[in-house]
Amino acid sequence: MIITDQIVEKHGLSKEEFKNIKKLLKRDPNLLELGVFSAMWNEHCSYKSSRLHLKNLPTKGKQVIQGPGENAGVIDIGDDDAIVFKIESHNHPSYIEPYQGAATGVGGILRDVFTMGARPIALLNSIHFGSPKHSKTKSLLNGVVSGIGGYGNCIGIPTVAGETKFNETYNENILVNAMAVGHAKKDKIFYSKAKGLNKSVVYVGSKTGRDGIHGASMASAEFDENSESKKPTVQVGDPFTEKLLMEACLELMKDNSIISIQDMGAAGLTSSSVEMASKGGLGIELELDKVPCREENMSPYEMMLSESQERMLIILEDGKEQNAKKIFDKWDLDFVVIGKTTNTNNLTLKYENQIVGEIPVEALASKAPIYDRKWIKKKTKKSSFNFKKLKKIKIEDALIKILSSPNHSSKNWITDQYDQSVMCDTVLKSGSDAAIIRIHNKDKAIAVSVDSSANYCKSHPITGGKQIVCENWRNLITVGAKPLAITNCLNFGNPENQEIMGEFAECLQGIKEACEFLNYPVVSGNVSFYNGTNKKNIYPTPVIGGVGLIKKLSKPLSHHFKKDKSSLILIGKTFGHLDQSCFLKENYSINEGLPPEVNLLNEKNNGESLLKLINKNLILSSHDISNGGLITALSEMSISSGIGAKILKPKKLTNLIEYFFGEDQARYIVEVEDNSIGKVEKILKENNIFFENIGFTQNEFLEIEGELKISTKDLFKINNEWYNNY
Amino acid sequence: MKSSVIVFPGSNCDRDIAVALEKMQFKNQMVWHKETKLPKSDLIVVPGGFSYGDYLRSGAIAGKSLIIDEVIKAAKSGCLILGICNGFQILTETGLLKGTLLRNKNLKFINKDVFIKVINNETRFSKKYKKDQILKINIAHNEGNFFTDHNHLNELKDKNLIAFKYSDEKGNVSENSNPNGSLENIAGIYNANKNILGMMPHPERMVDEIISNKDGINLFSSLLN
Amino acid sequence: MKFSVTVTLKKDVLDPQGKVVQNTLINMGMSDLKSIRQGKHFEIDVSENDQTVAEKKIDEMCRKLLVNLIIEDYKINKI
Amino acid sequence: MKFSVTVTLKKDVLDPQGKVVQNTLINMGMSDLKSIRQGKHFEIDVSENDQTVAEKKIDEMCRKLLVNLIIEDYKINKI
Ligand SMILES: Nc1ncnc2c1ncn2[C@@H]1O[C@H](COP(=O)(O)OP(=O)(O)O)[C@@H](O)[C@H]1O
Ligand SMILES: [Mg+2]
Repeated sequence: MIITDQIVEKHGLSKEEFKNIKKLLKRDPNLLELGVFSAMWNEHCSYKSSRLHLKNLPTKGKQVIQGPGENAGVIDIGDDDAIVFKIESHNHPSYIEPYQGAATGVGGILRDVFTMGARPIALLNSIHFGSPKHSKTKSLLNGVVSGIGGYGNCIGIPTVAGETKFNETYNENILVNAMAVGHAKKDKIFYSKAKGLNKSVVYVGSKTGRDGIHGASMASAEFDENSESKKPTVQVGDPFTEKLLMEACLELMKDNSIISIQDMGAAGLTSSSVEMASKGGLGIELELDKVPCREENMSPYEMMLSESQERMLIILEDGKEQNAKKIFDKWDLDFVVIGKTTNTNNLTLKYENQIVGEIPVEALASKAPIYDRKWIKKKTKKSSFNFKKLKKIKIEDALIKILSSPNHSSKNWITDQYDQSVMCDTVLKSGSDAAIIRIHNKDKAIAVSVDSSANYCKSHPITGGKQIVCENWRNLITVGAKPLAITNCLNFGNPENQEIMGEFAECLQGIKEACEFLNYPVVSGNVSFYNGTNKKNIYPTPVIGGVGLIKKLSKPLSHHFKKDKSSLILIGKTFGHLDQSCFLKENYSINEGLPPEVNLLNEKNNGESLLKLINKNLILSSHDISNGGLITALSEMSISSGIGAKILKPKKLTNLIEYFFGEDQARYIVEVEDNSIGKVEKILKENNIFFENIGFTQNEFLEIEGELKISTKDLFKINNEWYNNY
Repeated sequence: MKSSVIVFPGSNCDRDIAVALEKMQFKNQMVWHKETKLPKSDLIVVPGGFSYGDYLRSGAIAGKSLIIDEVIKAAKSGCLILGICNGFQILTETGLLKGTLLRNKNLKFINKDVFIKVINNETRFSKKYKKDQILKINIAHNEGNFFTDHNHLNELKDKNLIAFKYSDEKGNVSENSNPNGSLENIAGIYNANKNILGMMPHPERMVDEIISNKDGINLFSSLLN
Repeated sequence: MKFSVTVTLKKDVLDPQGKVVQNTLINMGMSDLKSIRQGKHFEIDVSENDQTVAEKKIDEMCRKLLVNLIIEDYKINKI
Repeated sequence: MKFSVTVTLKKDVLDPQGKVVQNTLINMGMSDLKSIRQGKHFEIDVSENDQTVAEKKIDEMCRKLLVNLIIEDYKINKI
């Protein structure tokens, strides 16, 4: 078969790239080889547009056992325990088929975590939909939520936290990011690097079918009118088989049989075998006749590019095959030795006793293209409206508008569809700033949260990048955890567009600065470009997933008010920043100006000081202040507990709207028992923290002196209606 | 007291129940579904969680596994059997309990803490509870909508075989406190001999103060003596 | 030899799924819809050439596994 | 007018349910079983007397709600 320009283009490769392939091979590739190149060289696998920027992220720290580059990141949480975690996008498949797209997204990220020897203990997700008014939004929301639940519930791992947002920018391109967190023994982590010659390469898990062929290239192309025709590439998830695969792998990992293990994710057999070989500096030879196939007459091309789910590749120590096979037999899973490691440094593909493809591993891996894409700095714009001239609005009306909006309504409709309690270690479920998961059989726990702020990132990418890291950090602090490390999922538009690439570069700059300052390294992540349709790109939406440690677990700290008549302290300074606020967006549809400034020094100082107070058991409840400002945060504390609060008017003469709805950063509300107030104030002063005593809790009513009085029951109702009526 | 927990491919609350049993001082053993012999046990638990992915009908395929014949034999000889959630579904599929569990009324998976009311507190499973005691307990299922025919329903009532009903916090049993559409809010039932209990709520999730509450403990302590 | 098996809920068994589907369709404007019931469908291929024998085997599969006879009815068709 | 609708997974799409059912039946001793795939079945009654019009309506229900066209095929039959 002659490889025409058209075939090359269909594989998503540029003319330049094809030339390069011929140079590396010193000949023309055949179709199979071209397919393999296209799978490895697309954006999704090669990170060709992002790699140069990702290199700048801080990835080291005392707490880091394994940074980016493996299936997932690994951090140290003391004793012999390690936490393994990563986040990944499944945006395009979820738009085409929301249930299966979201479900297989969860399945994929779980494999990344248990491949490394960790038992998954928590799932999180960040899901972004178009405007609720858009015709597709409702069914996408339904499908995605039931897909996430369908997979996680069935496999039996609690889905404990996430975020759900609506914004027109996702009308034609939703985001579905899934994060998995696992627990492993520090000295029992498994890596993908191959070692040793003539070792058995073993295929385990489900059979290979024709599903998802070219899924990875799809994830690297923009949507257009023809996307519908790409539909058959959608995969169907099988959480039951994944559960078996997980148990079988964890069982095999108990002894020393495994040299290296790698899940078959995007680009299936191709990327898993190439990755293992390339990391080990070895060659790998596969006999494709042996690949367990679901359909008849599958070609080598289809086998190499299939993205069938629930499969793994393992390299075994000599003589361990029989014992390993027994384990997989027990779990009714395929187990076939399909190849071996070689010293040729080639990926050698055999079929019917002939070599049907042979490619130097390095041509697929380290020699894959890297682009220093052009980018331009964001031209930021100050807001043009005059706040004083806006139509006056009552605090109560504005608050109701916010609390009843899709973005701020309670997510119970969603989280009730997820099993949050299975495994019996969920200490704090979703609904708070972060979820808390106990380490099984121990009295310590981790806290987890995912966060993003697309509006902030759009208007000022550097500040936005910093802000999401800080917000995520705060969310862990408020539940009493020491933040340790993050994973990130970078959802952006078309990187060939200089403005988009600029958003990417600058958001990363912000993330980097914040992570460095807070000693909050990045240990894993994922990049998803080409989110958009026909030149209409989504807002830059980096998503941060953070993990923190609670060394000694007692009753969990949450943002639920605990009792009436305790004092409320506002930590951090309030300036009343309203640009880009949800007050303006929900009440005036104004989406202008710059996000609130992020002062890393204050973030760190305020957060660490609060953590001190929490560790001294001086805090009854705490909540960070983010979207919607002080009054929204107070409402959330009331709604979740049924306890109200009486807030005094600020002493200095300030505009009340700015004071109560401003989104200034580095702020928290804490509830303090009356007899602890002296101690708390002393510690805050010692640490040079700005704070205000803003009032106290009371029964039933949330109240601002002379301005607002609303019962917690009403607040609850307002906050819980939207999803049920949608 | 000796207990056995049956493990099917895809069971996922097997560890949870084992932890609860051990915490309550049961001598527990896990039994793989391909076994053909049961260890000597006073209590057999069929745990919750998606055996065989809940494919076909929840519980249907597990109901055909090798070990089930042994469970049936043990049940007939009076051994105590507890089926939780998927375990309840499996017990109905094997015929050890009558009735069946349909899709939830709202067609969605439901995970929540709900209130249930102890209807019969005079069995080996419930004697440590008070009659009409209200428990707050977690449910997590897709098919928990209990359904049965008239005759069986009458039998359940006449012979006092209803174990628990969904209620509100104050004990009112009504449509409003029915999370999944179950017939007469039924959350758990006994067989005629009262040595088999099937229930949708998860008592094993309610034995640890830090995680939830301790409303499930009395079920296990009832069994102990 | 190939057969199709249709499994439906018995008349007096409540069909929550069918009911929700029906309401949804009516809300979508399909006002002519009188009723809809949902069931399962299997396509089964057996290596048996005698139709009577084959049908017997399918029937056994239905009774032993595919159908919950307490709440479901079934029909077998050669295809 | 009554119709039946049969919804099946497209040929190359994985059928996890069918797979498990197939293994179970074989383990139960039904060794003649070559393959089994699972689908959905609907019985729909519409108050419309013109068959062509009625079928069109059913078709619309299928495409709008009952069938996931990305992974499923469907067939409509008058009954
Ligand atoms: N898709 C989801 N899955 C699970 N939990 C969710 C989801 N969406 C929102 N939540 C939960 O709802 C709560 C509120 O979310 P959010 O407003 O984003 O919190 P925050 O502002 O503190 O980050 C959190 O506890 C979050 O975990
Ligand atoms: Mg928060």
